[in-house]
Amino acid sequence: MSYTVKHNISLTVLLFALWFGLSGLFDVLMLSLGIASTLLVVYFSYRMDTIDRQKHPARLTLQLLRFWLFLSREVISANIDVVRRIFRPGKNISPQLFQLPMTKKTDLARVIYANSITLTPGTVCVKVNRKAITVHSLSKESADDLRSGRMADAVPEDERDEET
Amino acid sequence: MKHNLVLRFITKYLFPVIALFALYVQFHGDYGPGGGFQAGVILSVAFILYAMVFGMESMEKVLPLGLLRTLASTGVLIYAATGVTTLLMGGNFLDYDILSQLPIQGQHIGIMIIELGVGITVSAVMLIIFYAFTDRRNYD
Amino acid sequence: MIFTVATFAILVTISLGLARALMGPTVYDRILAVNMVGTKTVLLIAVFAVLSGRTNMIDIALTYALINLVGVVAVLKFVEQGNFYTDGEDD
Amino acid sequence: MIFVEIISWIFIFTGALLGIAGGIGIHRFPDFYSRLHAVGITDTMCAGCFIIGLCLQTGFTIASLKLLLIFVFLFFSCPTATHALADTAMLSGLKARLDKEQ
Repeated sequence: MSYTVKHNISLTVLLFALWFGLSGLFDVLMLSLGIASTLLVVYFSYRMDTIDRQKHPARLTLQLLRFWLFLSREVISANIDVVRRIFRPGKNISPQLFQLPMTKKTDLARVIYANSITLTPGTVCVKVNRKAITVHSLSKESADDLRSGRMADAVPEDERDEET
Repeated sequence: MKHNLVLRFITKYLFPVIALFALYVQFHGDYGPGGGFQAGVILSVAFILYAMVFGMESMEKVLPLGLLRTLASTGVLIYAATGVTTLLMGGNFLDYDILSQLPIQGQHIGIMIIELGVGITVSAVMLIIFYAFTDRRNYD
Repeated sequence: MIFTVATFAILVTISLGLARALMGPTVYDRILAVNMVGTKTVLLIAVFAVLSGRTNMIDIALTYALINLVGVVAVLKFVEQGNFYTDGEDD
Repeated sequence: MIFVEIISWIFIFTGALLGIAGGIGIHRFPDFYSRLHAVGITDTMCAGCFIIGLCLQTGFTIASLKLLLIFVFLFFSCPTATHALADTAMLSGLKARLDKEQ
């Protein structure tokens, strides 16, 4: 109960901030229309949450910020690697398809993990479930890098998310 | 698509953003590109994404077809009622200047109400068309 | 000047993507190419909006960035199931 | 002021080159699954460089905020689309061409 209330309040605040960023008008009319729109959207999303029984937490932590910095560094280095492979003549890739054990316990951390694997060029997450994650990688080096678990350790996980 | 965990998650985050953006386009028609028709289409796209990922059964619980039919006609009624109101207040049909003391403000209010009606009708009709596409009785 | 270069580069990328969409051996290659063309279109609209000074047009790029995913999901669902009314298997 | 211009030009030029590299990549790689990686370039760093360059051009206004929002949305939706594509292709039984000597 209290979790749902907290979730809806944070969603409302985030959506109103988004409205304000998009509109940038200080009109009384526009602000009240913004509040009405936000409440309408939150109502529909609450209805959907109760119908399909899936709630998704919206939390911004310092950990997530640090993870984004880590991820952007990874993405840049992986980009340079893939661009080099595109322009290297002859046989330039050695594709691999392999499974990694899923070490994350909450769905949110699983999704962040899968999406950051996909976001890094050179590795694409093909399948995710509770036990394992199947990855297609462009080269043996990036596969070994994923196997070392550096990415998995960097993904932030909050055990409280499980109480949904 | 329901088996895909990532898609389900991202849909849950993306739906409020697309819907709010649609409402932003709805109400900022006179400051930038946009207006009732575009906003209605974007809003219905948000619901169509939800329907495709979570299946039609959940979608029909969120927005039943009967409610959509009511909304589609409500939009037209808003449009017509605005016209009749201006007629009753002594102007022509859809003569916005009458709606307020200042003609400019009257036009502002009038266009906003008209666009609201257009947006409601367009999004409801788009969703009705989508429901007709997914109706299994017409196939098989 | 730089905007001409940027627009030209984006158009070259779009034509390469369209060539893949026409050639693509499997249907998934075609969807992949169309997805890429969508991303480049967002960038093209953004570059054009800043170039011409009509920054209101960035809203259109924003719309396209949000809607691109929906198109890909719709085509994928249709390719996978052949219709829109079944949900697909549960996990 | 000219300093900011030059930095923004460098970013846009890098983005343009990366975009063309990704476009060449989807023609050079042999099968569907490796082409996904080439599209990954145009989705991440190419878009990022363009957006940063354009933000420097517009300065600190509401337009640059919207450009950053475009980047954030691409950041969420592009990997999702790629993952959904790969997942569906794998489910439909499309085989990946893998390296022989592992």
